[in-house]
Amino acid sequence: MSISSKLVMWITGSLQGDSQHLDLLSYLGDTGFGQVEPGNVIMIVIGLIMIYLAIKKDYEPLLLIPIGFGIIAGNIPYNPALMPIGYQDVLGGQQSVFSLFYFGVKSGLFPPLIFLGIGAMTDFSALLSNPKLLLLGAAAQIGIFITLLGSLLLGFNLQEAASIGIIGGADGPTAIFVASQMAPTLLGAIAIAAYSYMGLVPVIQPPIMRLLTTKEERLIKMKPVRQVSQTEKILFPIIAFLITAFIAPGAITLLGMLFFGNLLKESGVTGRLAKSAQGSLNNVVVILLGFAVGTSTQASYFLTFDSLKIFVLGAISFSIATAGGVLFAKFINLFLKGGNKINPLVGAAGVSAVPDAARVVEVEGRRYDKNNHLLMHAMAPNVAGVIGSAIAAGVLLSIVPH
Amino acid sequence: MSISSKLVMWITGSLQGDSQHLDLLSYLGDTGFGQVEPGNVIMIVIGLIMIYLAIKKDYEPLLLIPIGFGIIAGNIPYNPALMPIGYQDVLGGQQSVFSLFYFGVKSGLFPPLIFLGIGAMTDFSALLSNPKLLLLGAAAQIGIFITLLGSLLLGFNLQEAASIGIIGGADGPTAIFVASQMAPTLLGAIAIAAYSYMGLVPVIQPPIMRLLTTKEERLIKMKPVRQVSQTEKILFPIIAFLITAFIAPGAITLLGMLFFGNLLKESGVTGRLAKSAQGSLNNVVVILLGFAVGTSTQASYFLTFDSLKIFVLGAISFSIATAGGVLFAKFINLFLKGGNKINPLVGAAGVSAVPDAARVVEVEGRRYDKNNHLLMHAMAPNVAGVIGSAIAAGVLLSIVPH
Amino acid sequence: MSISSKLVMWITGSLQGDSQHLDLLSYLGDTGFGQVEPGNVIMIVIGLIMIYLAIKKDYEPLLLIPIGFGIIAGNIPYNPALMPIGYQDVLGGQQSVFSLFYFGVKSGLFPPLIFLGIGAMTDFSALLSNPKLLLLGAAAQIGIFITLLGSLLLGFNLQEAASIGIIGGADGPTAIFVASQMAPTLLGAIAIAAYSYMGLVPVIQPPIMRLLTTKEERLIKMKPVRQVSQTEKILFPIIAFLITAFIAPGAITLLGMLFFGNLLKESGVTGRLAKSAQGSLNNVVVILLGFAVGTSTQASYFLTFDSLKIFVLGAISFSIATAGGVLFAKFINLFLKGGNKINPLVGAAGVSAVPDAARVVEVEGRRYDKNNHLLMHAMAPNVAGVIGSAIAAGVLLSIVPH
Amino acid sequence: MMSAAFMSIIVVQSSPVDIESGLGIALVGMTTVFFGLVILSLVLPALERWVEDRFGLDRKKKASLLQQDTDKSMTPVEVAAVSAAIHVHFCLLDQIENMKLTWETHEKPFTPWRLAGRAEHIQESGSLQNRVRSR
Amino acid sequence: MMSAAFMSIIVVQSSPVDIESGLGIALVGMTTVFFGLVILSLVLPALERWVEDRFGLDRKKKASLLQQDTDKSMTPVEVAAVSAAIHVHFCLLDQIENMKLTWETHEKPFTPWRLAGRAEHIQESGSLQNRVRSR
Amino acid sequence: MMSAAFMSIIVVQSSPVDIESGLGIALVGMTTVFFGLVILSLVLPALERWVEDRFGLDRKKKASLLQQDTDKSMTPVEVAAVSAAIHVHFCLLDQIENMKLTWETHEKPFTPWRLAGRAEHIQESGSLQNRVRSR
Ligand code: NA
Ligand code: NA
Ligand code: NA
Repeated sequence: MSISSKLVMWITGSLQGDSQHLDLLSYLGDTGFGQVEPGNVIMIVIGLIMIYLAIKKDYEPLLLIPIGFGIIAGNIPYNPALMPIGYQDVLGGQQSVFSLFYFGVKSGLFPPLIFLGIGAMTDFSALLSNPKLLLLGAAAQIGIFITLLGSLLLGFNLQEAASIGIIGGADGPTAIFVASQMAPTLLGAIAIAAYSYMGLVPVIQPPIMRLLTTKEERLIKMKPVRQVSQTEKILFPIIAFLITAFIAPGAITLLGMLFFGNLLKESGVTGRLAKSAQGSLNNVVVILLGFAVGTSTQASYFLTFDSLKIFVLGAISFSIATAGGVLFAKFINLFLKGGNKINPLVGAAGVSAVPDAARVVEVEGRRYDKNNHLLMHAMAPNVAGVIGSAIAAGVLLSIVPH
Repeated sequence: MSISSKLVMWITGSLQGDSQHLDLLSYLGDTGFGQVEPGNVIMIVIGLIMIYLAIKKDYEPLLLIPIGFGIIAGNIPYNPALMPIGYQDVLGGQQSVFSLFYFGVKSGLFPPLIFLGIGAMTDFSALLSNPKLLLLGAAAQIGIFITLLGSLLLGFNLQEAASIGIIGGADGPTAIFVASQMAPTLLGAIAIAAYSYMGLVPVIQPPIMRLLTTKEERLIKMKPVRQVSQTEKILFPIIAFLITAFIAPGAITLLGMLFFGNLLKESGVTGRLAKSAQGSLNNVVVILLGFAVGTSTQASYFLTFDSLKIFVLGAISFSIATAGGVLFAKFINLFLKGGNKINPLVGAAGVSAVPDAARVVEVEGRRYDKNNHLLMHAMAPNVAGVIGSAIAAGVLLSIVPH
Repeated sequence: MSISSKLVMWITGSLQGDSQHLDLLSYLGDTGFGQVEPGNVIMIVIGLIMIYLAIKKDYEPLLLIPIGFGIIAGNIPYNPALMPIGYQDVLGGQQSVFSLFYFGVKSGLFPPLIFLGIGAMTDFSALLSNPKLLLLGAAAQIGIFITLLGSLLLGFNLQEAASIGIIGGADGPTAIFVASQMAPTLLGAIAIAAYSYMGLVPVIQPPIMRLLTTKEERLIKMKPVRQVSQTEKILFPIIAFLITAFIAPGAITLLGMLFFGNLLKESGVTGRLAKSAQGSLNNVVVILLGFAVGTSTQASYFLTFDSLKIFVLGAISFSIATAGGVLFAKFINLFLKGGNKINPLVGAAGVSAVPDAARVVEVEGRRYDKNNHLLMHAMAPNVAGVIGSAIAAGVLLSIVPH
Repeated sequence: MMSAAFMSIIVVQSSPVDIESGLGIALVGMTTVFFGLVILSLVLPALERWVEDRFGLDRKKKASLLQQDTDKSMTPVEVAAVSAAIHVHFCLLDQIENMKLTWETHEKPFTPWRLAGRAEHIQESGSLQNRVRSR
Repeated sequence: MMSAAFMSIIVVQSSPVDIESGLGIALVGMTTVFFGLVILSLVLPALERWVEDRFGLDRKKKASLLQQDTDKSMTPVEVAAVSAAIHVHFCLLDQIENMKLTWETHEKPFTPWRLAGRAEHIQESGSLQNRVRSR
Repeated sequence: MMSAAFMSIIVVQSSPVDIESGLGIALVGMTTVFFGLVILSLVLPALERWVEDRFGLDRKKKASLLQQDTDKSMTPVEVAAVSAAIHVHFCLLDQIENMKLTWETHEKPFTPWRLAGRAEHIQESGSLQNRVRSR
């Protein structure tokens, strides 16, 4: 048979009628068009919606765009028998590139690196200036533990419940760190719930804040914050790390990197290290973390009833955390005199979600008095919330058997 | 025996006449001078030539300098029985530093990261402005497949032939990605051939372009490109990824990172991520990738007849690709009317080799008409060529059994 | 039993009197307060002192702050049975985040990356301008080998002695690289000794310099250095690498990266690569290296008599190295005529410790003659000292069986 | 399944079958590349029209606004201010991002001139930080 | 030991015990979080007082010095110089750090004006380097 | 082979042999270090002469050109322009590199003054991007 006549047969795909062989039609079966299932389409649409919200509504774009694109990339249908592509595929020991990215998530490596960057870009002045606002950041963590109980009631086991509870910490890296250690199969859903609700803070919080406060309370003006000396700023990360790490050794990794980053920033002699920690390193980790989390949401793992339950629990968690912060501020006010009273709106910032929650407080405050700037006060419980949920994560990692 | 008298014996190397022992002479045997072989010298000279071309002739310096220095470092002679140095040495399970660098190449990790950076620095406006020029980027990929057939005829097996063919894609990271998965032993030769010819584009392409075009064709002026809206730029990476990934799922990794990087750039809300993706991350990966590829060209692996064949096939591949682009432009012109005709020189840019091939087109165009600026038009097939060869890579990775 | 009555029992910890169970008291036993031992406190104080010296006295802050904070983080007491935190903990195959950081130290990966950055920020002009000053950088390495012998006498084995000797090279990354390959258990002590003494150079060197020189010698003015052409600067890293790597192949990794970085800087065509090599990459590696070395100093490993011996040997090593450089300068002067004589103070810069040792020379020189600027001359033996100790490291790695 | 495995062994070892497979691969490959880029080239004009329809007006407005900005002629003083401003935009971007987490920045109006005024002070104190010790 | 292992099995598998454990965990967790942050909120005011006592005076001095700097009014020329200086501080920082290892920088006095003068030259030679070839 | 393995065991375990080996190692090591740097110190002057012979003239030319640039005295306006230009060179380098892949940049002549003019516009639009949300 001549080669040219064989060529014709290839095209028609009739070279060996009954055996599997290479031709355009068999290749077509291996393309996305041949392998597609409804789940893929649903997930791709979810990814597109995230990207849309990030660009149009400006919801946490630095994470929703990587996660959104990762969801799309992770849900393009393909024939896994042919080559490793996805984050879990292993063909004869070959690792895919996406599985290498995902290693940074699975091993818990990325979240502490992000905390290093957050530390290097966070100014704890507001907190140093008014330490009693720290307590609001503690109160808001009630959301974590109530959600934990709720998750147990919905049938999740302890490790899973602990991981779901951390969504209420309103802190993406902390949630991913805990889930990667305790409930890896739920990681995708937990991460996406955490970041989605962090993006939706301006939607979720205001009604709760209004419901739980009177108009007089919302009008409370707080004393201007004092100027904080550089010496205090340098000593803070060291002292705070020692105290929190002794109390919750399970949080050494997260809090260690957070306060280490902050020391690099405040020491005054390691500016170039702080710049890279919060700049290039942070950016690269954010890109890889977001994309890897996105790719891990392959339809077969993600589109389950569990994911739905996680989303519901997450919403409840955020609401309880907000309420916890606001109500605790009102509780503290019982013990404070006139000029020292706390505007209870500030309590809502205790959930973390830096700096969105603090901005929501500012916006709400100015809705009732144009000259009442609460942002600087709200930053204190806001960063305290980050510390609080890291402590909570440390406790859970220590005492939940895994 | 006194220590001082022993000292003298050490120097003369006569402490224990017949057993292996430590002295200056035995150390001399372990130095580069004692271990050198002609292959080392040849490879070091090749490395020096590359560095010379990069600095003096400005041929792809960002890659030829790392590769060139890597070749020198990888070919310094040493006694591998003493300690792990080279990219493959394993002494009792110990990894060398160079083998850790090389892991990024072998695992296919570095090329997609470079694509991320390329995406974050590429402006697809030219392509959006005149989509029919995309076809020129498709036509130039004919070089890949003809070279694949040529390689088979020269005795390479299917996987090797596919990897060699990709040289004709004129795209370094794509060639390295395919070779790392399908023909790891040929990776050094393939990578160096790909980058050398990409550097030599201003030498290889012009004669072919002149041979295949008439003077009238070279004088064709093309309509100015239209202004592209930001919305189109944002939507492009998403739509283009969905289409190309469904058609060639094997290219999800490369195209995913390319279009992800571009979305980071164009979205307008992730500027800091795009900056790091195309800045520090890209630079670090380029340094490590180039150096690692260089070190992998140890004489015993590289100085073979196969390498010579790869270089010959690579040159042919580039020439066919160039011809393919130019001739297809002339073919399209048969269907276009006066003002819409394409200057066939632009077809040569379809090979990829961004942005050198496009510059060659500009230079050639102005040789015949000082006011005929083809650069902006040439950028379209140029970036289309990148997409085209990534699709080709995806198809080959899917259908060639490996 | 009702849940509320159980709640009360949990708090008092009396739910199941005789079995291990979860309550506040048992958690308290797992906190730092419950697990703390005197060693932890001592190490934390050492970490605090390092941070103090770095910030207040400006001693090598870029490394002492990461190391100091790493020491604190690595010595927070915790119950290792509960979860992996420390750099060596392995619970059922789980890696801790700190152990992943430490991998970069243990595998020898970080030091060459730092050398890449040093190369990309070092200007070898001073050395090119007056090559005979190279010999001072060689002479100062005598400290390495005398300390090696001293360590053997104090009972260390050959590998350990070689690693301790390298402290005298006054070059942090080189010391870490050698120790990670030959004496991993001593790495923490060696790294911290090396960096501490590098920080203390302004304290250690001046008395030795004064002791070994006459007032006339200290007043010697040296000829102004000549202008070095760019071509020499480009050729230098290539030629120097070929010569030193052939002589000491064991140093290929360190010297390869050093001169590769320098070529990136001087070539004039790879500016963006050099910028990232000495910028973000260097900063990130410095952060992780310092922190990882710090965490590896867990009290049980670090607070030993061996560490004390290492610190004593390190101090001796630095002193001998300084003396070696100064005395060799005086020796060379025997062969030089009037105007060409070397100011023997310059010899002290041969120890490495770039650029502190060179600054000490400048300060000492101006103490006796306000117009005698030795800094530019001292930079030559200073960078030669880096090359010299890397060669010494290469030789030791080759000939000491490990 | 077995016959596929059998065939793939043949493919790797015998040359005539290799070339035959090669032809098939080349054909499928080239077709796919063309198909992918042809579809793309057909979709993009549709995208353009869709964007034009939805966002057409906005774009023109923006373009004219941009025009006004660039047409201004400036005094040397303005240029000096603006050159400080460009600097602040590009170089201080990282710093500004930093500050966003604090409350200080949001209190002060943005004043490039005072910023310039603080330069000398920064210059002096900053010089203490210009060291290289990153070993 | 055995009973602990035994209990942890129960904890994972049976729901009533899970919830009981959950209550304990929640209680221990919330207490710890509060305890940690309460201690911190008590320590910080002490820190403030200690710093005030030791460094109080210095701070005031610095503040007044800063004041003087910012109050200066400047001519356009000064502003131009200063804007070059800010640039040098922030943008050239990397370069300056670079130079610290060489002898050249230490010889010359720091002269922003001459630096500005060299800009055009740098501009020209630099343009050769503006390429992207990082593949 | 066996004797070598045998010896290495002795070397590690018995102290006198260790010190003996140590002396050998120290000697070989110190000799190598010196040898390496001596050769380098002999090669470098040769390198200098070779470069002088081949490129000597060019260098002088360049030096005198550089001189001319730095000697210019400038008006404040020129300085302002130049300070914008330095900024453009160093700070916009990344952006310029970016643009190289597009066709727009190559069309426009390089105009630092207009660039300065666009600063205010950039300033405004840019402020939307100054956020930190990188969690
Ligand atoms: Na929180
Ligand atoms: Na191509
Ligand atoms: Na040294």
